[in-house]
Order: sequence, then structure tokens, then C-alpha cells
Amino acid sequence: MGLRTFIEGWPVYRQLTGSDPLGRGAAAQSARSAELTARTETADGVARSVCPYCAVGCGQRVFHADNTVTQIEGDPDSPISRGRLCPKGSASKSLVTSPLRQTTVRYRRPYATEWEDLDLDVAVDMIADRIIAARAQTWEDSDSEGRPLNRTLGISSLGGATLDNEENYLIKKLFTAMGALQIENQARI
Amino acid sequence: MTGAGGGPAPGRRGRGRRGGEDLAVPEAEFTSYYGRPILKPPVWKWDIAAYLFTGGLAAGSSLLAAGGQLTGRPALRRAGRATALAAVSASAAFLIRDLGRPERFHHMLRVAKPTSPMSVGTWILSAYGPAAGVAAVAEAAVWLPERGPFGLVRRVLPPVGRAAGLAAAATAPALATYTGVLLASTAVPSWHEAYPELPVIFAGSALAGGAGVGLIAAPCAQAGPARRMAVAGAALELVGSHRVETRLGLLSEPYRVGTAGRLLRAGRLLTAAGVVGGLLGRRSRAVSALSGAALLAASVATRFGIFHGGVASARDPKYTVVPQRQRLAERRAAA
Amino acid sequence: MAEAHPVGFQWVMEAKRRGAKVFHVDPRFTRTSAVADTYLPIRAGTDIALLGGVVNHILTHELDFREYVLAYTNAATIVSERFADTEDGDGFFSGFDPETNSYVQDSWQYEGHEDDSGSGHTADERDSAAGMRHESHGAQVAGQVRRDETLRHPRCVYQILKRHFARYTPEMVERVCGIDREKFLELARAWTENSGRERTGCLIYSVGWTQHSVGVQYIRTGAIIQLLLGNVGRPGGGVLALRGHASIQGSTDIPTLFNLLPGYLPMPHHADHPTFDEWVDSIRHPGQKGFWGNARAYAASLLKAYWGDAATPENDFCYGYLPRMTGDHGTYQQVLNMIDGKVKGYFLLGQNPAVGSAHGRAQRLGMANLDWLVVRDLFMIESATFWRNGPEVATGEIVPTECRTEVFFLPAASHVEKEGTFTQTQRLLQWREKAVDPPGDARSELWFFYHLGRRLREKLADSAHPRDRALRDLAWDYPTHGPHAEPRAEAVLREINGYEVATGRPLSTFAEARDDGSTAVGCWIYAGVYADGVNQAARRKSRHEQDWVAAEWGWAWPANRRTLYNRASADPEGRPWSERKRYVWWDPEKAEWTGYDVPDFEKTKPPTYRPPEGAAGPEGIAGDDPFVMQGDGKGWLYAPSGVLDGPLPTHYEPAESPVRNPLYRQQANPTRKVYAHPVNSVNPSPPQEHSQVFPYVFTVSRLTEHHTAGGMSRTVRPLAELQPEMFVEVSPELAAEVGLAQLGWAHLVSGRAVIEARVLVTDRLTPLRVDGRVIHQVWLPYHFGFQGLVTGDSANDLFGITLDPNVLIQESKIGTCDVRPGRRPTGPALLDLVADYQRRAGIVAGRPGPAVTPGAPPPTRAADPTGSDPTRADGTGTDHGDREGRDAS
Amino acid sequence: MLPDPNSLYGPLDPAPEAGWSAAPPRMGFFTDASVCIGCKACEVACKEWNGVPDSGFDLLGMSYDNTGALTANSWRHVAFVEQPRPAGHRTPPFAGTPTGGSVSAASAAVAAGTAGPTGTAPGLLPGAPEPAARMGAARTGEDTGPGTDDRAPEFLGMPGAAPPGRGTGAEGRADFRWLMMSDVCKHCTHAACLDVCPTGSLFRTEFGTVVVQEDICNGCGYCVSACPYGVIDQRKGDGRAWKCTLCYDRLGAGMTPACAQACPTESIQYGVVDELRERAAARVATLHERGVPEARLYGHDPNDGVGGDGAFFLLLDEPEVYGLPPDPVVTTRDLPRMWRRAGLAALAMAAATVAAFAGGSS
Repeated sequence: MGLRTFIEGWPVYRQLTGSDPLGRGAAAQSARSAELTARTETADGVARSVCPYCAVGCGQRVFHADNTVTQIEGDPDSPISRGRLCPKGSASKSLVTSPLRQTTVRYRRPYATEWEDLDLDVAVDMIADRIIAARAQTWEDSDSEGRPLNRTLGISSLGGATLDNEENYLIKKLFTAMGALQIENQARI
Repeated sequence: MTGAGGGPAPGRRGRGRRGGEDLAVPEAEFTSYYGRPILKPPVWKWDIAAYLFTGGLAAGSSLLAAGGQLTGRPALRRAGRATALAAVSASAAFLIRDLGRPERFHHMLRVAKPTSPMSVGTWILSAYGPAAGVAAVAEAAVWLPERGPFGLVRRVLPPVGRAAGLAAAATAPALATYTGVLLASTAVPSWHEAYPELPVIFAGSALAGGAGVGLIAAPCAQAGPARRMAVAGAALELVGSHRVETRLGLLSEPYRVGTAGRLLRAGRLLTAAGVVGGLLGRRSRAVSALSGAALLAASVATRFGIFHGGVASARDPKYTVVPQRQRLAERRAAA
Repeated sequence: MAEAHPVGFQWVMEAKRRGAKVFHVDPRFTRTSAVADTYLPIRAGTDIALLGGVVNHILTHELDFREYVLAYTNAATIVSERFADTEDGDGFFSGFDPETNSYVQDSWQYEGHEDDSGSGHTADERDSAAGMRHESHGAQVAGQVRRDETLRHPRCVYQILKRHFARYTPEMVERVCGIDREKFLELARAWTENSGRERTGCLIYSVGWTQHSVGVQYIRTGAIIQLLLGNVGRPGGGVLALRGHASIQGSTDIPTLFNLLPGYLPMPHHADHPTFDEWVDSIRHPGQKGFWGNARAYAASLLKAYWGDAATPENDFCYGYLPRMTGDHGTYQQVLNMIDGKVKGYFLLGQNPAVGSAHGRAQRLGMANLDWLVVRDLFMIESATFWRNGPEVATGEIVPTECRTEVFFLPAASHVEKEGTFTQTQRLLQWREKAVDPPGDARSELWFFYHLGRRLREKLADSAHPRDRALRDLAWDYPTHGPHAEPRAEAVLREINGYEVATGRPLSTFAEARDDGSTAVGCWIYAGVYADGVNQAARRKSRHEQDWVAAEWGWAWPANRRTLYNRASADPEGRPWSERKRYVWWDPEKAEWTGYDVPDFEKTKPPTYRPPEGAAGPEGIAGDDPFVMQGDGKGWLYAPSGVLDGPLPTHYEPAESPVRNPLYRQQANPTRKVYAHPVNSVNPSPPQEHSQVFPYVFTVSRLTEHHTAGGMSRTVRPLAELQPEMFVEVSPELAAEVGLAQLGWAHLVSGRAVIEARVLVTDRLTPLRVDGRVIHQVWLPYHFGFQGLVTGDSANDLFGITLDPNVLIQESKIGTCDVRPGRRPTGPALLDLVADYQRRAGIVAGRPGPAVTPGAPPPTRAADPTGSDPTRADGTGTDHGDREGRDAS
Repeated sequence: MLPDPNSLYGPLDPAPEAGWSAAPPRMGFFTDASVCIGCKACEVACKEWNGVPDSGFDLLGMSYDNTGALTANSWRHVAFVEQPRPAGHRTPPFAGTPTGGSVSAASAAVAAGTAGPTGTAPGLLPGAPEPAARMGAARTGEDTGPGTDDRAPEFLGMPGAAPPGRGTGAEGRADFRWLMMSDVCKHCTHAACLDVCPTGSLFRTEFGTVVVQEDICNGCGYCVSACPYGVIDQRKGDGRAWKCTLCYDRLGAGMTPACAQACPTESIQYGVVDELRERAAARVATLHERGVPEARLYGHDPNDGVGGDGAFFLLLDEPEVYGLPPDPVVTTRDLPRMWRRAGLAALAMAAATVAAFAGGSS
């Protein structure tokens, strides 16, 4: 930076030579402020989404850069929400970027007092084994009169009201095929 | 709105403007959101109050030094210059220390804003500080070797010091009084409404402080001007602080009670003691020095008193709401 | 609504700005009350009395929209002479069976249809929550019905309704609900004055209404009012449910529920549905009218979607693979079974029952007694950590080193890290685009279940067990993408939509579904969401570029219809009732229905159409029958079937109430579902003794700043700071009575638990004068638990388990408790305190109070109803419940 | 270019005066408390956009206000006030219920004593119980609107004298209202914080708004004392002053500030200040017609002590009830006089020195 640039960038100089003699506005603006732009402008992209909290279904625009969510705000195009969000919807960025989010598998052995780490692949495999075992232990082919039951009451599931329709579809399909009947979600609560 | 500003109308509340301590204000009935302060009290810590003192002390000392320089009182000159440098250095330290981002102190020099007393003060300090510094350094000339490059410096320094000393003295009154505006130009009720008095008090306090330095440092023979400075300073200070404690109605209250009240009372006593001692003890070096110390202490007490009074007025929503309500009522009545 | 659905509330504010009057009924003065025109404080659990009062007001003053009522409702239909009303049965309708505490519905039927009630006996229907089947369609009515168009016949629905609600006078409303009668009249007048040709009124409820032992009947009462006033199927009208989770509607349509298959097809029952044909016929009722006649095609297409090539007409599309219900397999039954060691493994998918379900202690004890537990969530929630820091660990009931449950915590992908559809509260599907990849091990449920299924199928590929055939034959080929082999959500949506098996062409409507195996449809009511191979749910045409109905934003089931039964927005001749309220109407020139919305009617069926004799299915619906999913095409003021606890709503006290039912001898809903399990209990209510041990009513609900069990809000800084601590709101009167101080502590004791909370003493709560005595209600948020940035005791711990008989949803909006100043005890002393209360209240573990109130003999087939009451507990035979004051101790 | 004659006080279009020769129209907020539902979406949306940290996890008991005040860590603050006063409900909310007296005043008095670390300085200070109680008290006489505030709140003694619910107004409480209002930086026409800022960190943007430049602020704290609304304060650890920027970055991109965009009920309206003023006037007129005489505007008047606010309000009670000063004045109004006084004092000081040295012999 040359001296000339430095001098010309000096707000006092701009006060003396520009339209802001009192140094309260244009002359006092910093270089950062002059170049400031909304981070939504520089995002890699924007995903059109829906708020994950209640069932009103407010439209959200999810701005992201470098595979990180940089802003979530209401979608003004939405006829439901007209771009508005409640405090929870407004907190969606904090929700998805929260440092408290658990991002690794945690495993608690029977009778253990602490968590331990577990590989995701191993965990899924262990769960599959346990499903097969539970079915074997608790399978009911038919009732006392010989009518088919085709089920296990040894496996339960709760959840779905916060999940996608596609997910609920696969969940129900798989559980039904494995004979697990006791599938429930918040709609019962 | 008149020049009296947003202050409550005289006579309306503070019954007996000159009634000394009898300024009881009827218990104000007011409302605020969960009783909480409406204003944010100053975040300035004690170091700003200390700066008020050291800034004034530097100013007073520079004036003392210049007087000594021009009237041939080297003791006053030396003491004044040295104190000025020490005080202004302390001032800078206090100011920077109080910043939330001390490493950015130089951002103060980005702009020159007449609307910002702190900006004005920065530029005053920028002019004053080097001058006071050079003047003080010039006193060291006598210790330099007489030959060589230092010899040149030894020869050049005294005239430079004289010029610098005069420059410092020229800016010193501004340094001493701008701090009055610094406090007054806020929303802090008891500071803002005291804007006519604060520069006066601070001028007086600075004079008294400078005089105190003189009384301590100078032999009795050279201390006459310091004594007179003390009298003048004390007069300004006492008149000013009396006025803020009485003229502002409800807003005088914070200066009379609590920490501020105690400090200001102590300041007044010390000032009186310093002046009396200075005048009566003119032949005693010890009494003079003690008087000088009393004046310095008085200056400290006054500055802290004014500081705390303002802070107290911002912490209690009463001082925000009641005068403003009053103002509104008067406007409505007038309309 | 402003509290829990603030963005939806913008439309209420918009209406208010345009002059609408807003009435708010709530036990506590909320943020909604603050901007309402009139606020009515109500005793929790008495909404039927209030709404019944409005019905009575309408009928007494003949303020109904008569033309609408006559043409579009079953007001004129004659009911069987065997029907007896609660007004004659002291709280019981005819047909009550005290053996099972349920009804035989034959006598409720329309005249001449007494044998058509379908199940006949409703005890089984209760266990399978069969009422939920009717979400997409009404219950069935066979053939023609007898009507009296003058509405004077004593057994016509109109007159029955009038008699039934005659005692629900303003005075009775005041006596039951604690609502000032003048204020009640203000509501009744405003509602009736703002309904009719030119105006419509809207009823909005939050789904707290469902969390009552008479929850379904609450909503029925609202529907009756709206039908009487002509507010159904018309713009600005309706009964709007504000549901509480992003896709809770979707998870009911494509159910993760034990009793349903996608599209409200019932899960087969071992006894009722042994064969495919019997199953299908139980749904479609051959010969009946309405749009349910094609059920066979929906059912066959679903099974085809499930089992693909293996599903053929010859093998009944693998119907045999479906698991069968034998009774109640609901979540609460499951939890009790867990405690009893019957359940091995438990999946929690974005759900936190340790905090969010009633009787938190039972939930946690159940989870502590599993072989394994899989928790999939964004955050480490209470349901994953109960074994180390739950309240039972503090009391010693769960000892970590003795708790055998193996816990897998698998991090889940958030809503921005996956794509898919949510179905919001008005049945609108909206596709979400994916923004970023999920972090670390986090995966979508789509990924988890696809790969879990893939792995199970691999492991069982060579299995010879018959039980594994359903898995091995499962159509489980979904395209995947990306480094983690994420299944394509659009491929799943396409299967949900349905397609022609031969060509793969997506169906455009469910009318294209076939019962011959040529179509596969994952959820028939969603058919059309992928019409023309286009993801219709992903449509995002700006509201600025289309009309106010915004039909090109997302996609609503069925058939992208935004208002159901909108044929009713036109008069019987097909003309709009008024210009102001035009919505869908008959265009005589084009000879078709037209309007702003997709008409909920056959497009070219003229208003003058009358079905030929004996017509079935859609053909049986006349041109002026808007309620096309009902068997008679009419809106049902009176429900001869489909509702298990009565054809008409009746005020019963909540299962736990400090008040004796002022209307009937029968205290509470006699058909409510109760569990006689040692962990469960019900606090005594009058006329039982000791009800005064729990003298206060508590109710719970949401705060704007938090979400459900807190897993998505107490973990989020900008939300957690806004409501950082568990608190209880009490009226100044109760604070004085109990000795509570603002911002001090209180603890609340029920027969199940004791919890503590900071106290907010506020004018927003008020005592109510009910039946001559003062009733105090306290309010609690239910968001708090022991994990997260901010923590606190869980309000849901206070509840026991009592369910609505129709849908098996628990009564968790009201219970009784004691309120005491100070903090609760900790450790074993806490258990002692609860035990002490149980002892004083005469609570015997596993023995809930009698469903039938002693001394309230129902008109029944049983000879000696009281004597044969199997659930009757000791010491409850007299009606001397203390009505005043607290227990002296 | 010479400063505007009103550059320190009086009506002014601030952006051109601050050197923005081609300034767009002045932008601001109109916050209509009559439709606020207290959802706090504004608080959260602001924090999300601006990356504002939390301001403490403390139950304050100030009704549903657990934020307490505007601070460096809360740039929107929703105030909640419970009062046993009529609110335009067609019938009083608790008519006919067996109530005793109101507890609003007593509960507010207790809540006045709470505080919590906001992570800022001076942050949220505890208050005094009496003015808090007065906030939550009934009023004698009819509320007929602003400017008729000679009636004192009917407040019958401090809590503690009698248990809540007893002893005060034994006839029972029927009327009740719950006021909510989203407070924010006022973006004054004459912004004292900006004027006193010695670094030019606080500056007037081309939109007429007042913004702290985080790359400049050195945390001198002067703005904190200068603000007549108590808006700006200092973030601990960080040391700098922070406040609402009216989403300067979003404005530059033609976007609506985060809070206004989120607000579900259009209580927070963003737009050209002149248009907002018209809208606000119309809204007040409507409310007066609809029988809400207590509706009044605050901060809308260019002739007020700060030259009018860029962010102004429609209130349903006196400003101080919401924590706003009833008649704020910008300090610069008196600044010329202050400098004159300082000059006189300086001259006096110089003269006294001269006299001291010239006036004696010893």
C-alpha cells in the first residue's frame, strides 16, 4: 500500500476533502464495510426446504457454502408462511450446525457405565444380528386356533413424525416384512 | 427548549436553589420496565476517573511549568514539566487500559470529530503529549555530556524545551476542560445536565492540582504563583461543584448521596484545607507541601466524585424517567 | 395458536385486521389470548360441555344454516328406535357391555340398518384403534336411509341432537367449565352470527385436544357445530387441526403405526381378516356407496409394491406375509410389555419418550429392561442416556451396572442433509432439497433402513425359515448414489405414488390403481404426487404468481385438493352460496365442476344426479351429496358407527378430576382404555374416596420457544436461553393458598411422580368456580428433561396412562396433583413421598379405578351390571367424595 | 460542504448530511406492539444472521422475558408486561371467575431483583421493586391514551406486606392485558453513540442507519454512556460494542433485515421511513377507531429530542413501561454550548495562571 493510498484511505483526509466533514458517515466507512455483502449472496447454493419443527410447513431457504449451512431463513414465495418463521424455525441453522450434535456412533454395552465408540458399519451389522435373534426368540407363527400371526412382539419402534414420508414408507415396509408389528410414532402420543 | 437544556425548570422541583442541603425532592413516583435502568450506565472503570485527574494534573502542571519558565522559577518549571510528562503518560496508559481492544488504540486517530469529545481529546492529547514530553526531556539536558553528539543535543534541547513547554501550556487548558465535555456529552443524566459546570470544575481542579505540584516541589520563595493558582482553582472547583450539587434538582441528588457525595464532600474539605494551608503556611515548606498534597487529593476526590455521581444517575431509572416526564408535562402545559 | 404455531397465526392476525373476531378458549391466558378479542378461561377437560352448549344454543334458537343442514348433513335421517341416549342412560348410550366396557353399536344405527354396524362389538376396534382408519374416509352406511325433511320426526338426528344437548345450557356450561355464562353467550352469538351464506367461521384446535380420554369426541363436537352452521367445505370454515410435528400427518398417512398400513388400510386382525378377501371386504363393504368401493385395488397395489414379483393374484399378493394384530399393540402397551420383559429390542427414531410420553418413569423403566435399544437422533437425548443420568438412577431404581440394555446411539441426518417430503398439517406434501452432506456418521433414516434391510436380506438369503420369506421376497431394490450409497428418495416417492408394473409409468390418480397386480401403489391416497413422472411435491411456484389457493405449491392429498368436501361450498344446485364465499361451483355451460380448488366431486356429475336404485360405490353418491367419502354422502351430525364411545359427544370428566360429573352419574368415559399394570395408576376422582389428596388440576402444553421433548430446542442456544428453566404457572389465589412465592420453588406430586419447578405467580391463571366450588389449575411446559443446555424435571412424569378408546392416545392434557412449596426430595426420599401419597389416596398398584362409576348402572344387556363389573375396586361404592378443600395433612 | 444547520439537532435526513450524496431513501423499522405475539422470532432470527452469542441461561421471571434488555448479545429484545388493565377485550378476561386481587405488580417487583450474566457490560442490571410494581399495577380511571398520564398507577403497597392474591383489591381482578413489544436500536436521526464515537467505528450508512464497524471499534465504551435509550453495550471478552445494524449487509443486497423477515405477524415492518411513518399514523387512527385509545406512536416525530427514530414504535402504554425513556434527547443538542463552556473554562484557567504568575511578587 503506497503512502498515497494510505493517505487517501485515511478517514481524516476524506473528511477534509469529501462530503462528510464531520466524519460521521461516508468518510468513516471502513474498507470492510464498503465491501460488505450478505453471505446469502456468496453462498454456493440455496436449497428450498421446509421447517423441521411443527406441522405448519413453513418454507425455508437453506443457504450453504463449502458443504456448510450458512443461513436458513423463511421462503418468501411460500403461500403458507410468506417468508416468516417462528423462533424455532429461525433457529434452524443453529439446530443443524450445533456443536452439541452427536456425529459419531456411540455404544453402551450391557451393564456398562460409560459410552464407547463403535464403527457405523459394525453397528448396523450388530443391529441386524439382534433383529434376527429377537425374531427367532419371539416369533409367533399362528394363534392358538392355528390362524396365522406371522409376527414378532419382541421388537418395537417409536418415531416417524419428524421423518420424511419416504423414510416412513421404508420403515413400515421393512418392519412389516420382518413381522414387527409394534411400530408407533408421535401420532399416537 | 431553552439553553438551560433538558434540565428541570428552576424552582419547580429543587425548592430553594440556594438552599444548601435542603434540597429534598419529593419522593418521585415513576415507572420503569421491571424497575430496571433505562440507560446503560458507563462501562468506564476507575481508570477513566483516574484519567480525569491525571489529565487535569498534566494540564495544571504544564501551566505551572510555563509560568515558571517565563517568570524564572526553575523549580516550578522543572517540577511542572516532570509532573506533566508523568501525568500525561499515566493518562495515556489509563485511556488505553480502559479500552475493550487496547491494541486498537490508534484507531482513535482515524477520524477527527468535533462531535466526539473523545476524538477532540485525542487530538488535544496528540498535540499536548509530545510537547509536554519534549519539555520534560529537555530538563534532562543538564545531565548530558557536553561534547560529542550529545553535546549538540544538550545545547539544542533547552530552547526546544522552552518552545515545547509553551506549546504544552497553550494546549493544556483545552486538555483540562475538554474532559468536562467528555462526561457531559452523554446521556448520563447527572453528567449531561451538569454540562455548564463540569468544565469549570475540571479547570479548577486542574489548576489546583498543578498548584499542588508547585507547592510540593517548589521552595517557598518560588511557590507564590502556585498559591494563587490554588486559590483560583479552588474557587472554580468549589463554585462548580456547589452548583452541580444544588442547581440540577433531582439530578443533583446523585452528587450528594452515596459514594459520590462522600467523595465530593471530601474533595471540598481537602480543597479548603489545601488553600488555607497554602495561604497560611506560606513560610513553611512542610505545610506548603502538605497543602499541595491536600490539593492533589482534593482533585482526585472531586474527579472520582463527579464520575461516581454520573454513574449512579444512570443506574437508577428515576433520574432518567422523572426529569423527562417533568419536561413532557411542562411541554404539554405550555401547549 | 400464537404459542405453538406462530407463523400459522399470521392468518388469524390477517383475519383480525380485516375485522374477524377471535375467541380463545384455554385454561391459561396465553400469547394467543393476548391478541384475541375475547378470552374464555376453561377448566381443562370440559370442552365438550362448552361446545355442547354452543350446539344447544344453535338448536334452541334454530340458528343452524337450515338449507345446508338439510341437504348436506344427516340431520333428517331417522335413527333406530332401539337407540337410547345418555340423557336417558345417565351417561350411557344403549348397547354398553360392562364385561368389556365397550359398546355394541347395533342400536345406534339408522332405522332399518341395525345389523350393519360392521364390527358389531367395539372392544376389538378399541384395541386396534380402528377409528384412525376413518382419517381418509368416513365409516360406512349401507343402502338407502329413511329421512324426514321436516326434521320433526322424534327419532331424526336433528331431534336426537336437540334432546341430547338440551341440558347443555349456559348455566350448565358455567357450572361445568367455570365459564361465565355471559361470556359463553358472547361466544355462541358471535359464532352463529358469523356463519351462514355470507360468512363462515373457523374452528382451530391444537392437537392437545386429542390428548384426552374423550379426545375424538371433542373434535366431533366441533364438527357438529361447523356442520350445523354450514362451515364445512367452505372457504374460511372448517375444523383445523394444528399438528405439532413436521410430518406427523405424513406419518399417519404412511403410517409408522401398529394398526395401519399406508393409506389408512387396516393392519389385518388375526381373527377378523384371515384371508385377503375378508380383509378387503371389511374395508370396502361391498355394495356400499362412496369412494371406498375400490379398496381392493388399493390393497392389492400396496402388496404389489411391498412384494413385487412375488406378489401375484394367485397368492393373494402375499397377503399371508402381513403380521396380524391380536389386540392392542400401541406404544403404551409396548412400554408395559418392556417392563415385563417381553420386548427385546426398541428403535427410537427422532422420538424421545423418556420426556415426551406420558408416565416418563414407566418409559424409562421399560427401556432399562430391554436387550437392546437403538436411538437415532440429532442429539444425545434423555432416551439414550436414561441408564446413566435419569431420575431413576438418582432414586436407585435403575443401577447402571445392573441395567442390561445395550444401547446403540446412531447419529441422524438433519432435515437439510437429506431430501424427501414432509406432509404438513393440511395434508400438503412439500419436497425438501438437500443442502449439505450429513456430518460424520450421521445418516438419514432412508439410508439406515435401506441398508439394514439389505443386510438382513443378505444374512437371511439362505434361510429356510418360513418367517424369513417375507423379507427375502421383499421388493427392496432402490437406486443409490453418493459415497454412502444413499437411496434415492425420489425413487421411493415414485413407489409411494404408484406405477404401472409393466411400463413403470407413474399413476396420475388412485383411480388408475388395479386389483389384478398390474399396478403397484405404496400409498394410494398419495397417488398423483408423482403424476407424469414429475415430483409434484417439489413445485415451488411463488405465491405472487398464482391465486390465493396456490394449487401449484407442493401437492396435497387427495388429488391436490386443498379443501376437503368443497362441493359443500356450493348450494345443492351447484351455485355458490354467496359471491363472497364462492370456491367451487357447477358450470352448467361446460357441464362440469369448477372453481379455485380441485373439486372434491366427480368432475362431470351434475347437481341433479340421483343414483339409480341399488347403486354402489361412487355411483351411489347423489349430485348434491358433498361428503363423498361417507357412505351416505352426508356430513355426520350423528355417527352411527366409526366412533366407539358414542354416536354423539357427551361430557365426561377426565380420568383424573377433582370434580364430580355434574351431568351424569357416570363420571368419566366408560370406554376409556386403562391398563391394570403395577407401574400404572390413576389418581382417585369423585365419587371415589381420597380424591382430595390430589386437589389441584394440572395441565401441560408448549411454549413458543421450545419444541416437544426439547431435543430440538433445549440443545439449541438461541432457543434454550429464551426459556431456560422449568417453571410452573400458578394463579395468585393458589399461590396464597399453598404458600408459593414468585420465583421460588414448588413441587408437584401425583400418584406416579414428584417434580419440581420454579414458580411464576401470574394473573394469567385464574381459579374457576365449578359446580359451586373453587378449582385451581396450574400450568406446566412439558419440554424439560435432564439432558441438553437447559434442564429440568419432566412434566409428563406426572401423568399416568389412560387412553382415548378410539385412537389409543393418552390423556396427557389433564391430571390431578398436589402442589407444595419448596424443592422436591431427592433419592429414596422422593420415592417415599410418592408412596405416602399413594397410600393416602388409596392407590393400589395395578388397580385403576372402575371404568363404570359405581351407582351408575348402564342400560345394558347384563343382568347385574355393577355386580359383574370386573374392574371395580374396593371402597368406591359411595358418592361421598370430599368436594371441598385439601387433605388436612 | 458545510454541515447542515440541523446537523446536531432537529429534523434532518441523516444520510446526505453524512456525506452520502446519492443516498437511497432512509430505511427503518416500524414495530407495532399491538400485533406482537411475543414469539421472539426476531430475537432468534437476528442472532442467527448476525452470529450473536447467547446472553445467558437465566430465568428472570419478567413474565416470559428471559432476555431482560437489549445488550451486545441481544439486538432485539421482546418485552413482556402483565397488567390488570383493560385491553380492548370485549369482556374482561377473568370476568366471573373467583379471583382475588392482582399479583402482576407484586410479581414484577420480585422479578425486578433478578439478573444474570449476559456476557456483556454493563449488561442487565437489577431494578428497583417500586417502579416495577407500578409497571404491573392497575390504573385509576380510564385509560384514554397518551398524554393523559396524570393518573398514577393504582399501586397499593409493596409486596411482602400481604401474601400474593390477598389484601389488594379484594373485589377480584377481571381485566388483564399482556403487552409485548420487540425493542431494538432506534437508529436515531441524531445518534449520540455515533456522534461521540472517537474512531468512526459507529457510522451513518447510506440507508440512514447507524452501524458499528467491528473492524474499527476499539471498545472505548463512550457510545454506551451516550445512548439515551440504553441500547448499545460492550461484549465481554471481545471488548467491542455491538448493537443492531439493521442488517447492513442484507440491506446492501436488497434484502429485508432478518428480524422483520421472520416476524410472523408483521409487528416488525421494514421499509422507507417516510412510508412507515404514514403507515404508522394510519394504524394508530384505526386502533383509535376500534376503541384502543391507548395506542400511541413513539419515536416517529422528526421534531423530537433525537430528530425522530429510524426505528419507531406503536405502543399501548407509556414508553417507560416498556423500558423506553419518555423524552430522550440527543446529547449533541447541547454540544455547542458545552464547547463554549469548556472554552470559557479554558480561558479562565489560562487567565488564572497568568494572573497567578503576574499578580504577585513572591
